[in-house]
Amino acid sequence: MADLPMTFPQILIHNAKKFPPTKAAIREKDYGIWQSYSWQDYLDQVRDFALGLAALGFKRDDKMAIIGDNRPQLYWGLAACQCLGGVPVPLYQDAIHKELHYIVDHSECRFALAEDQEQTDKLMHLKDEIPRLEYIIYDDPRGLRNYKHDWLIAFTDVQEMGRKFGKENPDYFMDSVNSVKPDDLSIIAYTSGTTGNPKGVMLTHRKIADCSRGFLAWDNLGENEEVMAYLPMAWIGDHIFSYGQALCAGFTVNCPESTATVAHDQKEIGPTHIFAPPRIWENILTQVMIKIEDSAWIKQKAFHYFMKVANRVEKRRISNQPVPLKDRILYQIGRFIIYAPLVDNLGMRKIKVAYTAGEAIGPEIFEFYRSLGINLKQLYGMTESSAYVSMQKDGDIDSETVGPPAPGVQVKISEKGEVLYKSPGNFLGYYKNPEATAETLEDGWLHSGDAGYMTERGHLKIIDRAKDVSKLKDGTMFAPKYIENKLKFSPFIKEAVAHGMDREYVAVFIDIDYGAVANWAERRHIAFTSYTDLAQKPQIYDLIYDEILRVNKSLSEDPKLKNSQIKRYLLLHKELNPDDGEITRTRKVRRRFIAEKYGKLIEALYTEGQESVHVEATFTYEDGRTTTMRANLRIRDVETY
Amino acid sequence: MFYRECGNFKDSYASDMAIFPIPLDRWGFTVMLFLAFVVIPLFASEYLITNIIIPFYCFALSAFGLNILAGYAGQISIGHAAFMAVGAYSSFILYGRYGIPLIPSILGAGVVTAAVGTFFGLPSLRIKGFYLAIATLASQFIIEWVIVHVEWISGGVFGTIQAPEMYIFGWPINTAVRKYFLALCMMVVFMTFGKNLVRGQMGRNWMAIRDIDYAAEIIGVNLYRDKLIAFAVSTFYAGIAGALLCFCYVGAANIEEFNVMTSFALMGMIIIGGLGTVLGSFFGAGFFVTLPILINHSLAAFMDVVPSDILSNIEAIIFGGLIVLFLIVEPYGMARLWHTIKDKLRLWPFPY
Amino acid sequence: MNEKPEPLLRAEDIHISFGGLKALDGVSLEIYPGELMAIIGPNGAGKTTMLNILNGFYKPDKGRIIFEGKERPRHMKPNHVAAQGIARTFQNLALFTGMSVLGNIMIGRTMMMHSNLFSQALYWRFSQKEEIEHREAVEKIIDFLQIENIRKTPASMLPYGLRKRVELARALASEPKLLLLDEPMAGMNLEEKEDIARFVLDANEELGYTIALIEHDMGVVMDICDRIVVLDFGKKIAEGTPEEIKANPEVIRAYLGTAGG
Amino acid sequence: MGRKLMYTFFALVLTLSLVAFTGQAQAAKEKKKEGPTQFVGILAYRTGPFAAGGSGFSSGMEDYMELINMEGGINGVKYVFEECETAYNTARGVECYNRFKDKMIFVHPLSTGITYALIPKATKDHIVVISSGYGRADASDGRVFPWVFPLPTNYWSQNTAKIKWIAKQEGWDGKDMSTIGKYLKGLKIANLHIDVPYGQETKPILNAMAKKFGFKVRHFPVPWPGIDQKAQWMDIVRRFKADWVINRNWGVSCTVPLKEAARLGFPRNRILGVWWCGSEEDVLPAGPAAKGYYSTNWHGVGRNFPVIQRIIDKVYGKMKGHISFTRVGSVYYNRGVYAGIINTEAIRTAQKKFGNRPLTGDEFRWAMEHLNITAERIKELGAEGFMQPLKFSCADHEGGGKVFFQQWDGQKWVMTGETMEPMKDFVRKMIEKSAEKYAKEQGIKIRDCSKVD
Amino acid sequence: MTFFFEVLVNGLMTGIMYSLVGLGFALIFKASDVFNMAQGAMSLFASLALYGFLEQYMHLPLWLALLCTVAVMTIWAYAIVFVVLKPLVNRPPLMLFMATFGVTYLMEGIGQSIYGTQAKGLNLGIPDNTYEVAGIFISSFDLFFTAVAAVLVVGLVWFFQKTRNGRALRAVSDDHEAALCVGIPLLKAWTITWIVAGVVATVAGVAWGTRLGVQYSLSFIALKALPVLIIGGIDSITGVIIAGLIVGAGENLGEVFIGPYVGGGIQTFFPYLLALLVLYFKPYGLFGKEIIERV
Repeated sequence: MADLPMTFPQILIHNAKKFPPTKAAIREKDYGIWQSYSWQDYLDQVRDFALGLAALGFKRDDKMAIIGDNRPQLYWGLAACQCLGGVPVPLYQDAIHKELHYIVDHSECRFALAEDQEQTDKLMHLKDEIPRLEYIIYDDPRGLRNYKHDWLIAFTDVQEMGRKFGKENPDYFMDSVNSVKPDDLSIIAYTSGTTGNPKGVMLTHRKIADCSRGFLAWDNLGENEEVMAYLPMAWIGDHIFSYGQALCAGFTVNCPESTATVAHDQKEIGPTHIFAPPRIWENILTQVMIKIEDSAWIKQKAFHYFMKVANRVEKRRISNQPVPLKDRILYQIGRFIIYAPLVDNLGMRKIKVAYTAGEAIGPEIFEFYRSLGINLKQLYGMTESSAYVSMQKDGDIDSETVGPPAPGVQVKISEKGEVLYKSPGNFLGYYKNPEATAETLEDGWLHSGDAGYMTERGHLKIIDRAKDVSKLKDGTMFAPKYIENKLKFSPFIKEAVAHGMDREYVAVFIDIDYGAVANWAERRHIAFTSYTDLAQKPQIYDLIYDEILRVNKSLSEDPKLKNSQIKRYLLLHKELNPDDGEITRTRKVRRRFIAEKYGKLIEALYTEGQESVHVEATFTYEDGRTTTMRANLRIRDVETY
Repeated sequence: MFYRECGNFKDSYASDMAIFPIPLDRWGFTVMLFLAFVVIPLFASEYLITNIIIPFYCFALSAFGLNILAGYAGQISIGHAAFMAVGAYSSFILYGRYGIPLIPSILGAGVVTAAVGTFFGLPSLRIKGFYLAIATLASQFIIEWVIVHVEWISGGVFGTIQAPEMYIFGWPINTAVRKYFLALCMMVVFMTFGKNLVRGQMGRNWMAIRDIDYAAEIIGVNLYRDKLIAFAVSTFYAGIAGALLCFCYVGAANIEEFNVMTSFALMGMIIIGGLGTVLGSFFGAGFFVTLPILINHSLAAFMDVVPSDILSNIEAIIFGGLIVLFLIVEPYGMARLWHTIKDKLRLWPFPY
Repeated sequence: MNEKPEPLLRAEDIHISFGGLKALDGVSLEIYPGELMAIIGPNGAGKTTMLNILNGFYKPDKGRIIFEGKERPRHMKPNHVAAQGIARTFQNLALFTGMSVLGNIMIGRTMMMHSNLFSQALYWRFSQKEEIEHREAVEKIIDFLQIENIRKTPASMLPYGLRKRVELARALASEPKLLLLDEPMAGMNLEEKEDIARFVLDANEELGYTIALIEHDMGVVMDICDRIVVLDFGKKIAEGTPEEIKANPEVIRAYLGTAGG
Repeated sequence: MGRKLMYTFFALVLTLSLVAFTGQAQAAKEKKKEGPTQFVGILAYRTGPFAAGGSGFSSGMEDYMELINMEGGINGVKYVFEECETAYNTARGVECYNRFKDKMIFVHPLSTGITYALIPKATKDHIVVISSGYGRADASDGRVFPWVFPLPTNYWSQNTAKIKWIAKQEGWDGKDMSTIGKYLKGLKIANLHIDVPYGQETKPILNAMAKKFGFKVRHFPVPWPGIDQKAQWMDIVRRFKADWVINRNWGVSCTVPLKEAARLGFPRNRILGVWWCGSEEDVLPAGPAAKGYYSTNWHGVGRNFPVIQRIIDKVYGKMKGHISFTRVGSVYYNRGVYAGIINTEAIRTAQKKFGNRPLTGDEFRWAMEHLNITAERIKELGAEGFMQPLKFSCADHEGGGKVFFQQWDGQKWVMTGETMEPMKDFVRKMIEKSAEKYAKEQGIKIRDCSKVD
Repeated sequence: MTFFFEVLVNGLMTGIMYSLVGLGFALIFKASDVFNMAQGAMSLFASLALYGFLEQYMHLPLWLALLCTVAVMTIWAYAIVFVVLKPLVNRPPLMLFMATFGVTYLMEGIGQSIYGTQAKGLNLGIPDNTYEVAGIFISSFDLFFTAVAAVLVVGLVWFFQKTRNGRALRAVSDDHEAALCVGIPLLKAWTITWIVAGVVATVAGVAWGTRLGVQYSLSFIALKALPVLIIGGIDSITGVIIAGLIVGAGENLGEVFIGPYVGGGIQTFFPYLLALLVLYFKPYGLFGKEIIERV
């Protein structure tokens, strides 16, 4: 590894030399086709933009906020920023004003790169409030013609300036690239966390590169991979995957046309490598289930039958048991009739390796994909560790664990049961937040905040957030995440929040999957007007009831969890929304916040005999407007086994 | 179900606009070509080649010609068989009487037919729909009459010209397989040309005229020119097909071959096959050329049981019944049915 | 108002009647380069008839049309008018339902495509190159109107609102000097109206097209247009900026007196 | 969707069963082989506008073959025959021919169009084309058309016989050709013909004769299918004021003239039909209007012939007939029987030379050229009065049969008993000229008949 | 000159016979937008059935045979509407046209299977005498059918104007959707139309059948009616009658006075030339409903 370039600017230059112009570095679906750029194009674009930035006065260690959907230009901007020794600060594109304000202000950004008018507008609001923000650069000029400001510049104009600047200062670019050192900051990734303000995780070139290479080596990934870049650039997963790994391996990153067309674009590209949080996998599964329910009777039968076969086979394969001949034959038939076409339709036919990361995934969901023949594996990591802690190895899969520690990672479990680790990707600290850094990083050991243990196979098993794992009043272990994930296997349940800490029994909030349930309701001619209305239909309660019953049954089979069966539930009147702070941008439930906000509901769940509860809710629209609605939520009891 | 489209992406407009953008279709097409160029000549019986496949190719070509006119440009013509006759006679005259080489003769026949067709297309500039359709019958009857009455064309009172021996560069086209290759090559070449036309600007203009003619004109489509071009191209195909049919199959140009019933059958081919599709021309031709023969073959088994008179009528009943049945199953033609099945397979196991 | 440049199109004293009914009675109007003007009026005021005359679909009984300083010959066919650079959309949708959206928009470029029949049949080289060139141009329009995801959908399967948008795309594809829009927002919900209004405005301001539109929705017209011509019973009753029109008593009377819109 | 699915399923089943039947049919055909057999492929048309003719002819021929088989075959060789429906369509006819061509040695194309199409093919495939009473007139020239036999007389010959017959009706003695012109001179003959090549075929011979004998002929084309002939008839009767009308039509257009003539008061006994306009089907629909109408023929009508009686006894006695019994003895039926006799006699002739076994096309052709059906033989066959003696040669493929004349008495066809010898020399010259022209066009080497055995 | 008038008068009377066939087309087209290719086959089948009832299988009196024939045609009408057309409701007219093409095969096949292929004489005892009026010969047969056609037209007009069913049919033909809105069942309307068309076909079949004999060629009379249709306007009953007269007179005059100069036999296409001439000035026929394009 020593002779390999360790800073991303150098890796980029290296790639541009190494790979022929016919090999695509990055593609973007635009104007109906996949516009491809070679590594040389990549470098040229980056250089022009970097020089343009330099012309605008971008200095070493300057920060640049980057916000928008995955566009090549944004990746180029990120790289250009690094080339000048600056630090990119990617932001969640759906972040609301308050969050953006905090991060941009906190990270002291002088520059910002926005994708389009929407993002530019957000940044322009900030500019009034944060004078430090000097320039806003936008990629897509549509709708921006009336904005006439010196500090608002088009991406291509910056590049034009860069070309001019480059002519005048021919050595400037290489000089600044060479001045970037592996241990310089390469990115500040803000994690929203489930509590408090976002914290800026400082990572260096070396860390990102090491971890990226570690991943590549683990799965033997090479330059011929195709990946889809559609996850938020602010998420460390995307950064490692679409930027770190892509540059280190030289494989191709594909940017979809728009968020609406991801599934279609993915099918076209046929990625060989996927990295996605569980919610993506859940969503896809939900879509599959909806479509199957809409399909002809005979197809439904076939699907369910063969999925059962596949599940059986996969269970045996995971546990390394021989598969009976009959099942093997059935599996092959199923592969022809169902699995292969299904996988192809999902755009996953060419997948070599797929990861679910960022959250625990429900074992049923996990097994669903694996049983289709997709090599889905679990990965455990955090922004603070450059996502690099542990992951499953081919042939050594366990649906309940996240695999053995990755090479170069040490893991230990604290007395309190918290997972601590030392990873080459461990961060330098939180930006401008030494207290938090000190809390998390102790002697090089990173406190993950997750409760877990090592299994006999040497796999790390994560139970839940350490602070969330608790006991019911009767002393039964209560791991809300575990129950919620089980619930989320249902296509009708989008989110669930389980309660039970120090209570007599477990009760849950259910956030229904509006699309799936609406579809289900329409097929049964159930009229409804809105999410709230739909959620309170008795038929929907029945529908969810069955799903909970299923979970209860499965829980009852585990003696340790038998008592944590769900006793009561209610369907929420609104979807849990990161804009309202109920979940994070990566869709982690912010338990404490919910407990505060919906305390009344929780109390109702634990008040015997109470069958409904009145709520008043404030909705926040995209543009920040709010409106209040009132509703009576039903509460239902569930049988337990 | 069989389609594997994952990873089939287009990074240039050229590949996006290819005739077969889906890999499996490309494969299927290659297999069909292999069948047509290798398997059939090697393994099919002479009977099959001469009686079913050659006429099938010729009628497919002719049906495609009519499809250009009726299916793409929306100008229904039910006098199309007459144009095949023009092609047949003119190719025989060019080749047999004037000694022009075979291929140029056939092409020349196409050009002659196109000229005649354009002339008969003139009413389309004013008349539309069924009125035009019926008016095109005029071309059928006038051409028939001219061929029968002008001895220079029909070669005397017999009204029939025998096919001369065929040579291409001195190489005799005298066996079934050689004739087959002549028909096949012409068919493939012109089908390709035709497909290119209908997917290009001309095809779009035609479809625009078919869908809403005034809007097309307002957008800048030259209605008159493009309608006449449709007639010219369409009848060009009819001419080529007529020439091939007579050269490679019937062996004589005979006006009775191309009577109004053949015209109706051609119309039937494109409707049953699928209007405005290339594939439909093949399906339709297959339906109308092979099905009666197939039924006839099948019924031969009952000759001892059922009186022959009734048997022959049963053939008509089955054929008519199948037409109705196919229309009920898929009014937009077999090509649409094929596409529906294909789409289902592409999305399998999903419904959409 | 005083320093108006030479009008792009001038219609002078247009008369037309259908079976004794005077649809237009001596209407004159000008369209200036780069402007976004609207023709409004109650139902049956002769707005669509005016448009039909402007793009050559109807021949006026009397009157002249001068486009780019040249008088239009009386019997000019609509396709020749289109070739001069006048494109339009239709009140009652006139999409080619047998084609995909892409095909529909490509049709808009028919006048710019010159490869002959033979090279089209061969496709290879020249014709393919031409197709690709125009496809690129069309893709820009598709991007502009944000209809990427329906590119290959058959036009017959589109909902109403999108059809209107595709029609606009088709008209834009011909890169007209003058774009006539016949009630581009008719029958749409508020959101769709806003979308279309934005596109029309963008086409005018960003792409620089000269646009004349007919619209029922006074609100939208007042918001986006530079200049308004009001027709009533085949006569021009007012002309001016939105503010002037709003204050014009004739207009108020016409609107209150009839449709009340 | 459900309904559609059902229909699709139904269509599939139907198509599949069709395919399955095809297989069965093939299998069934294989089974029939017992003893030496002679295969006969029949191009029939039992549907379409001319179904009456086609069904009668094919059935007559099949019944005769059935009779031969019942009587032990031709020296032990039995007929095996199969039918193929052409619907009077040339392309389908060619298909039928190709279906049978590997097995059969002769073919009755039964349509002028199909005959034209088959001549070059059959020549190449060595299959004899017997176009009895139709097809190319100039094919009588065996030097140019070795494989075609338009027996017993072609259209041109037939027309010369017609003119002779007309002359006879006008008072000519029917023997002395030198005086015939006197009776024909100034006569107005209308040639009412269907306007397709078949109908046009006799225009040259009529023109030639008109020139030679001094009568006036005008051709009145009737457009296909000829259901409306008012205009022609008003022209014939009112303007042209014809003395005689030759009815050279086909199918429904044979019938209409009788009605029109009746309407305009034109005597039916001055209309003389071609033999394809001389069947019961042509006159019955005209009802009483047809009474008195003459037509030509080349064989007897009715059942009063031993050969027909034998068929009735043996074939219909065993319920093996191929057509409804009422039609036995009708014109088209007898025409089929006639064809059957010719086929059988030719096979017998060949067997004498080549042995009692199934024949090849070449052998059959040799037999045709050496076929000599004498009056004695006709008597042996039980066909006295049914047919005329025929003798073929290398050059003469016509056989030289005389033309019969028959008249419709309102109920049935009555043989007038007159027979007319065609003007052989006159026709022969034209035939040779036409055939030689054809040979030149097609690059056919003309056979030298003096060198053929 | 007498000759001219004779040709003209006879032509006009032929024209009436064409109108008879054309009427069936027009009726069906008007009510269901179907261009019924099977009209000729319907006439054939009707005449075959009539012959069957009269002579071949039964020996019914004429009135009863006619009644039975109409009953048979009614069965056909039901079969066609419910088996063929119902699944094809709201399909493009071309598909329906093709379906009737299939029906043609069915009818011909079934008809000839039952009644045989040979031509049959149909004698209804209609006198076929010729009368001379001012030097013009007129057949009583033609006169009879001229009268029948006239009665039929009057009957149809009465049916459409005065009866409830007839008015419903007119509503359907004017606007399918509107008719559905006011509660006129489309299928019922279609069935009635097809029955009426069957009756018209029967009359045409009898008229032509007695002239030509009952045989396959009867189905060709449909071809003769086509130019009549487009001259008159496909959906106009008046148009069909008048156009029939024009075509009848035109083709006969053409054949007699122009034919000899060009070689004759121009009857087949002469009406089409007439049609083209008419359509040049009136693209929707003389009385056809013009389709106005709204932009």
